[in-house]
Amino acid sequence: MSVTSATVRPVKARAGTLRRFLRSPTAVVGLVLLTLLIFGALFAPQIAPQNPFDLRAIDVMDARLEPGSKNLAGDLTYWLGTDGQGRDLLSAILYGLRTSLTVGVGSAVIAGVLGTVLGLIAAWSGGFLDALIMRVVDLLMSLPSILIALLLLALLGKGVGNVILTLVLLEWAYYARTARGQALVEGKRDYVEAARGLGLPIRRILLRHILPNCLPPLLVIAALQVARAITLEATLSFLGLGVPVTQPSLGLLVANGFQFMLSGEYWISFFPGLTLLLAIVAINLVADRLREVLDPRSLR
Amino acid sequence: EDLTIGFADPVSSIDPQLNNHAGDHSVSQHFWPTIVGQRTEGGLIPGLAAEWKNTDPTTWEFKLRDNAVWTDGTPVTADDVAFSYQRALDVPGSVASFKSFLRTVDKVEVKDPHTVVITTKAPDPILPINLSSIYIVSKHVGETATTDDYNSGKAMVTSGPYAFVSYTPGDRIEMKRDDNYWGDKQVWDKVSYRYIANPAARTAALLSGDVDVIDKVSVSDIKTLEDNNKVKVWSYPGLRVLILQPSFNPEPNKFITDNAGKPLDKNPLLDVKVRQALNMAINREAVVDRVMRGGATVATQWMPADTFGYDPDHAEIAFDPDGAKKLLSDAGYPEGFKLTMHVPGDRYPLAPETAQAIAQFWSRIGVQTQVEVVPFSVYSGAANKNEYAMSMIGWGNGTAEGTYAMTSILATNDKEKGLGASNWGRYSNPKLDEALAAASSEFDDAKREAIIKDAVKVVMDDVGIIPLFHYKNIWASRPDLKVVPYNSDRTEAMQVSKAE
Amino acid sequence: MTAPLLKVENLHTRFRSEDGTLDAVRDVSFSLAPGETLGLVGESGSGKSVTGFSIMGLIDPPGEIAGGRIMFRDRDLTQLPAEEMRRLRGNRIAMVFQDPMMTLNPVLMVGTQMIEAIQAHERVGKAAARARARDALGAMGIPSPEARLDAYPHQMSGGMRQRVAIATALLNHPDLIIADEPTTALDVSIQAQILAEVQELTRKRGMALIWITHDLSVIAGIADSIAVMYAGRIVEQGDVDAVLDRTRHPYTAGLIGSLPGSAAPGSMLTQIQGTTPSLLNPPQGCAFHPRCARMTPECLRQPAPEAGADHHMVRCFNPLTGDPSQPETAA
Amino acid sequence: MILWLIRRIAQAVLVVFAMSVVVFMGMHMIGSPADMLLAPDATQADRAQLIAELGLDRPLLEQYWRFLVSALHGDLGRSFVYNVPAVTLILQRLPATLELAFSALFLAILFGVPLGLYAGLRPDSWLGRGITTGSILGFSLPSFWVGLLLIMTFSVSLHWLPASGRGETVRVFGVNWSFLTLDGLRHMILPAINLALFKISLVIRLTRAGVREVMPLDYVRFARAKGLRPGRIVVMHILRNIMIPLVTVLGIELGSTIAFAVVTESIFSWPGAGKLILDSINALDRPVVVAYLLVVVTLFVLINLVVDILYRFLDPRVRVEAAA
Amino acid sequence: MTAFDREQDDTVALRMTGVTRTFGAKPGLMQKLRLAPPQPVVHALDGIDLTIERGGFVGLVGESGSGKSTLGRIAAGLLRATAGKVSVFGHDPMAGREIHRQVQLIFQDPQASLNPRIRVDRALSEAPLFHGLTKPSEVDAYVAAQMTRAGLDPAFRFRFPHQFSGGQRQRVSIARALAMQPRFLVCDESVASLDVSIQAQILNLFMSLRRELDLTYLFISHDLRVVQHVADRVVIMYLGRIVEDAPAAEFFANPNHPYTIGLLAEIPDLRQRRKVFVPVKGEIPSPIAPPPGCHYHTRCPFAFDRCRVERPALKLVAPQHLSACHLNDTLGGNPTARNKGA
Ligand SMILES: Nc1ncnc2c1ncn2[C@@H]1O[C@H](COP(=O)(O)OP(=O)(O)OP(=O)(O)O)[C@@H](O)[C@H]1O
Ligand SMILES: Nc1ncnc2c1ncn2[C@@H]1O[C@H](COP(=O)(O)OP(=O)(O)OP(=O)(O)O)[C@@H](O)[C@H]1O
Ligand SMILES: [Mg+2]
Ligand SMILES: [Mg+2]
Repeated sequence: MSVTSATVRPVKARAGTLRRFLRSPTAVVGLVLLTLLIFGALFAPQIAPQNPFDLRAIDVMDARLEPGSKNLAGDLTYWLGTDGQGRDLLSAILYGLRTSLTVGVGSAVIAGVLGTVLGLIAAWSGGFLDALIMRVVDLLMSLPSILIALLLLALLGKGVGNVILTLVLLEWAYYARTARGQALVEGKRDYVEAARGLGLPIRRILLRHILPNCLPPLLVIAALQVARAITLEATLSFLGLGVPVTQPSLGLLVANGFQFMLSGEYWISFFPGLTLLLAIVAINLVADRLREVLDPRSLR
Repeated sequence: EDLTIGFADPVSSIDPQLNNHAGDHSVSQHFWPTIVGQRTEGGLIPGLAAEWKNTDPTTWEFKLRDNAVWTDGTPVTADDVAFSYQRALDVPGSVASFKSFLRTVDKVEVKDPHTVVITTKAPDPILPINLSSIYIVSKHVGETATTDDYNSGKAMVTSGPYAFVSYTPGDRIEMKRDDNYWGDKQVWDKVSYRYIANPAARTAALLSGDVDVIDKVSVSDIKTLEDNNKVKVWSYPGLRVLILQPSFNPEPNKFITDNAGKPLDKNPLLDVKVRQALNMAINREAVVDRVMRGGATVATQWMPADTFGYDPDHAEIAFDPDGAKKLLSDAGYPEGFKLTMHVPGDRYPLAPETAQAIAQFWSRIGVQTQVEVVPFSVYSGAANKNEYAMSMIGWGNGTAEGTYAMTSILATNDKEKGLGASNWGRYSNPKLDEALAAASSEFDDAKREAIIKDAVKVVMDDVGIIPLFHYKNIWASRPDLKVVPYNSDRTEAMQVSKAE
Repeated sequence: MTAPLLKVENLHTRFRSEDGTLDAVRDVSFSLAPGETLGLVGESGSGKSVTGFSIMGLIDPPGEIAGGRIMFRDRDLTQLPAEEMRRLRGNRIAMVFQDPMMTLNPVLMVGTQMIEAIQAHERVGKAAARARARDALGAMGIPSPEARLDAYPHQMSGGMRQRVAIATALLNHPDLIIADEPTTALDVSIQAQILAEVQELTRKRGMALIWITHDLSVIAGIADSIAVMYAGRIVEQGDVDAVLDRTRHPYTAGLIGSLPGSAAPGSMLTQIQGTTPSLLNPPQGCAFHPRCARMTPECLRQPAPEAGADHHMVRCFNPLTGDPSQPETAA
Repeated sequence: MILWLIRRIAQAVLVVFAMSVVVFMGMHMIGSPADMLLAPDATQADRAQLIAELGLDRPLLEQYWRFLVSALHGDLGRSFVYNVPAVTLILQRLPATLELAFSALFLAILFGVPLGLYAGLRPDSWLGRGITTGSILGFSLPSFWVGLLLIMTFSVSLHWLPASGRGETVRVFGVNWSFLTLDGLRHMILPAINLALFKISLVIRLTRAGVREVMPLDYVRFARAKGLRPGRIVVMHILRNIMIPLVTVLGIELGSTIAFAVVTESIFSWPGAGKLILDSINALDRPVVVAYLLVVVTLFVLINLVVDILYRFLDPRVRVEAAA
Repeated sequence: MTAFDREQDDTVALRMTGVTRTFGAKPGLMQKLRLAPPQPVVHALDGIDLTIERGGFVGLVGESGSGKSTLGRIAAGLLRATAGKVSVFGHDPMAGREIHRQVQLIFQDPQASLNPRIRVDRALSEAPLFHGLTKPSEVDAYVAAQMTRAGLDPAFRFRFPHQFSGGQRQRVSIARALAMQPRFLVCDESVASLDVSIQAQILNLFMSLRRELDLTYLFISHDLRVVQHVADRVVIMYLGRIVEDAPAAEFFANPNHPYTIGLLAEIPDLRQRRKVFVPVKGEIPSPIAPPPGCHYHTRCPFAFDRCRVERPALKLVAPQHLSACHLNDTLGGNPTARNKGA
């Protein structure tokens, strides 16, 4: 029996996911940007000149200083200016990024896990449980999300945790629906039948064979939902709910600076807005490319 | 010529007796007469009643003018007045009723078509001031009209400077000059009264020429507008004061803890030294300048200067952080403590920002202060139950005299008598309660003012409240217009004239 | 011999991608007379379809025709403006694809799709076009053609859809039809039916036919000549009898040898070792040399086409003798 | 079809029911509207009286039961704040919101589909890339921020368009419409664009993805092989097939557009239902909130119905399955 | 040998008696209330009797939709028969892990039947580990052995399916099946998607494995040439029924059923040049509403009245040669004879 080794398809034609990812210049820009932003957020306490959440550190006398101004004592330069409270905007942005990313990633991860599990349960069980889960999903998806968020937050009160909870409650349905749909599609594929033919138990097929194939679209949704969650949080903050004013997220910084837009103190909302924009664009760029390289069709 | 006004306060209805809301008042002023008028400058002025007098401490007689007519041509009579005061008491669906203005009234009698006699339960020197807030509607239309009929325009048979044209809820009210109006003839042929809630949107609307006048100009925009020669800013001292109310609740409060976060077993705010320390730690000038950007004046008591009951002896509260620290340690808190201050996010302009600035000042003397901004819907319930350690209230001294605030926010909370309704911190000082009782029945203005001034001293020495600043009333307009304040912070077409 | 209808000269079609440039078709030349049937044979990925699409002018970026000429009558299709090419397409040259399930638009009625094919090239009224479409369906042996016009593709079986596709391609009586494995997915009985109909058209109307397949035995029956492609190049070309009976290229011989019908039942089939090379980095020289039993050092260079007797061309340094009496195979 | 309709309606009723329970509970837990509504100088007696008048002194279950009974009689209660039947209030404001939402949707299709088509057909041209990248921006910008920028640019600086409000309206069928007057249209442009921005991006991306998916399919190639004109290929073969996912998503999005109008309406002082509902939530005006959600959910069901019908129309495969 | 092995009927690999399988949605409420027409039912299999001896290599041929895959999946225990009895080595193929292991199915499309996210080593080791056919400590060697046996270089064990060519992928799926140490392989169009040259490699592999491992094959194909080459018995299906069943040599020498004869006539043959193709008349009927009587009568050139009403039984027409055609009962007899001259 011959062993066909000499003529395997060269690996180069199908380079690894990362290699393929890196081939798109815009995606690389997005990735670099995102890395920088995540780095900035993670190490905010180390990098930031000021702890903007510490009221003793900020001085209302320094309020609304232009970018590049020095503080009263002259020992600190506000590179991006200060906000209406005298907060160093650079620090506020770094910390705000932390909050925003926490909200975005936190809600996406929790909702993703919850939704995926429920979606798989629905696909796998069928019948009543399926119908029940899917009706709840329909219900959630047919509600005006932002209004529900407003109600929920009015009820729960402000706070990062509550915002995440609210977003999770609103978002899990998307994952559940996608996961279920995807699981049903994947479930019909030959490889699932092949796995059955190998006598593997259903649960194992579900978790080890079907689930991994459902993940790429879910990952892409998750990446987009991170962006969505960040914007939603910003909007909620703008509408007066969201995170506490003393620990502003990017969205809240923008919303707070909103009142200064007409007064010429553009930087108060411009820089946070720009960071927000960059973060979301970066996430979207990365997600877009992920969508391309994780597309199952590129594997099949 | 036409005028378009962009105003900030929501209007719940154009039924003038439904709700005692600021926006509703502003609108009603155009259409409906009051028996006595009130002006920011100069106190009471004749309204429907050209003159009035007390025949005895509990009896008032109002003489109505005879040239007042409704838009349908029928004259305005004493019957209308009596009907209106009755309707104001029991108009269905009212949630913020006008009742409190009539609290002391015992009965309203029609002596003749142009004379109304009002008897009060107890002597009430400020009855005319209260009556200046109640609008007179016509009896013959009003008897059968519902709120919906006013909103639809069916019952809008008016007798004010302007006559009704149309009302689009949530959007605008259109009106035209009423040429049969008995008072001063108005400049504007037509007035469009547009609701623009968002301050930035109001400014933008003015700048883009959508509207001619806006009210409640956002303080952050003042400077831009002042620098812009296409608009003019009209800023006047106002009657609304922003106050902190410390909680006098003796129970441990989860919002006051030691620095480790354990609730203190005794409320430090009960100690006057602590209150003084907190009061002195605030740099009010800085707040007014940096946060309010000149859109406010420093408050050292609940009434602004030059109002009835203002005590010039208390014109200053020293900013003295070191003194404050000392007082704190005298009181037994050398390391300070932790405090959470609550503030509604959607009620008083720049209240959250102000609270954060205060928190900075307090944190620097060792009282680590957290600010929690909550929606008013949540805030009002909790504040009312005295759940917060430090709450904030914006009080509009609409009557321009001192007892109004004393009744509601300083008097010992007493459900029976209806006192201290907004005394969220449950401050209680017998001396103040006595002063209030005395002032309420004192007809001699000079004596009454003296009583109130004494009360100011009592409260401020005791730091029963921590006043912060008085909001200014700010309008902005096209450069060729002139806006003068008229009746506190109300916004009316009557205030706007052409600049010479 | 009549003047060629189609003459492809040194066609070179390539695709650029993130992974590099892929020469799907290189140096392909052949010609086709009216009424002639050419069988284009080769393994998957050898460039058969790309050759067909190149003639149709359906190579999209990132693909491009990088060289060569495609003379149709006396016009070079590679130089034709887009609009003129469009007017030829579906009109003078038509093509049918492999997958019957996918060639028809699922949301449009069959009739609509046929009528538009007529109206794209001729000013015909709807009713007249419809009548023509109906007749074309009938000619393909589809029962109750009138009713079928109002059916959607998903309401038809695969065989029927493929016949609709062929009928559509034939609507404007093209001079040349390129059939890209149109029967691979179909059962033998339907395959025979389609072959019968196509055959009749070439006979009666003098339509030229390029039949693309990977199965030599299918075209043995209908082709006049055969071109065998390997890795983008034609390696052997000639009259059907010449190629099949006097096979010269080892690859062609391998293909013939691996057909189950050619060996005794139960015996091991002669097989070509290895797999088709990637066109992204094809083997140096003759692309077949890694799998070829007759490989010599020479094969690391590209062999030139060598025309033998009666235009029997082969591209090989060590061709078989072409003597049918001594079957030689690659294994 | 009838069964399907019945099921749909039953589901909707269930949704509304669940919704009303949640909102009832939620609003009750947030606080008492009395605290919100009362004048600051109101006494405890006033408060008690108001609470009794609003029926808030009763147990929650009883309140809900009363609501349910009168809701079944078509009465959803009166607004606490405006003292007007909640439904009337909403029906007064909703047309303005719907008008805005539909304009936004219209803009989304008007700009999104052609741009998406272009980006899908020419993915490698610089314009195509630009459109694709630009659409990310549309996703990323918080709408309140864009709204203000629009006002600053087009109203404040350029004086081209009004900054706020609804402008002149014309009353047709008892409803005020802006799009019938020039002034009304001028007022509508900025808010509609603001609201549409996200949708435009969405439509661009959907269209682009759809084109990219459909383009290499055999039936498009076959259409080209037939020699069809490019325009016909795009319209009949590409667009027709993309419409299916597009309609589905836009159907869902119309709902979220109505909801997100809250933000746009508050920036542009657009007198629609979004602003009303925001105020009502803040004021704990429960009848309005409940009625609004009810109306919106009903609207959703209607939209879904239309989408399903369109879907049947667009995709014969579904049509036949349903018939079978 | 386990106890299980000893118990079983060791001479018969597959036995199907009267196996029927229908597909169709369960009737919904509307159908129950008779408000809507009943859901169409597909008769994928209709009374199948089939026995495969141990060590046999049976080629199953039929047109698309004739029920070949359905039969294969029932044999492999992936699908339950609606009616009838199925046994594999004397057991119900749906009952239990052990029997599952012994029958393995190899699909048409190796690309689709391999999980794109699972590397070869896991694909080959997961199930054997689960079934205890190897130990975690020996799994490497086990995987290597399976790959070598299927003609793959064990060095490729860490690759994903998409990194292989089509032929190699099919080898992977064969190796995966072999790793289960099966005794019975069901190959469903296992070479149909492959190029002829690769197809030859895989067919050779099947044939050598059969010898090495003493395997039984049910080889499903629509290509008679392939079947002719590898199978020693041919079974022809038409619309859910078996119409002819004979040893390969006999089958190709003396085909009996008119359908079979038609099929054989259409087999493309390298030797036939410039052939004149004759269109077969008639459409393939739908399995939703198969014609009564003999399913083939709508296309059969010899159909007569009886064919339209009575289902022909599968009868012996020669030793080991079964055919279901009424012509065998008529005086004129076997249509093969008539056709021989043509
Ligand atoms: N649009 C495309 N983009 C990139 N490469 C392509 C494209 N179309 C074809 N190719 C490549 O060109 C080569 C030849 O492909 P072609 O479709 O002509 O093969 P084929 O001989 O028709 O094969 P099959 O028998 O599988 O249809 C293949 O390697 C294929 O990957
Ligand atoms: N899961 C299923 N649901 C409904 N119908 C089915 C199902 N599986 C198969 N069928 C139907 O059963 C009939 C037989 O199908 P089967 O797949 O066994 O045919 P086949 O002979 O394998 O055909 P092919 O050669 O196309 O693979 C077909 O009409 C098919 O449509
Ligand atoms: Mg091809
Ligand atoms: Mg099959």
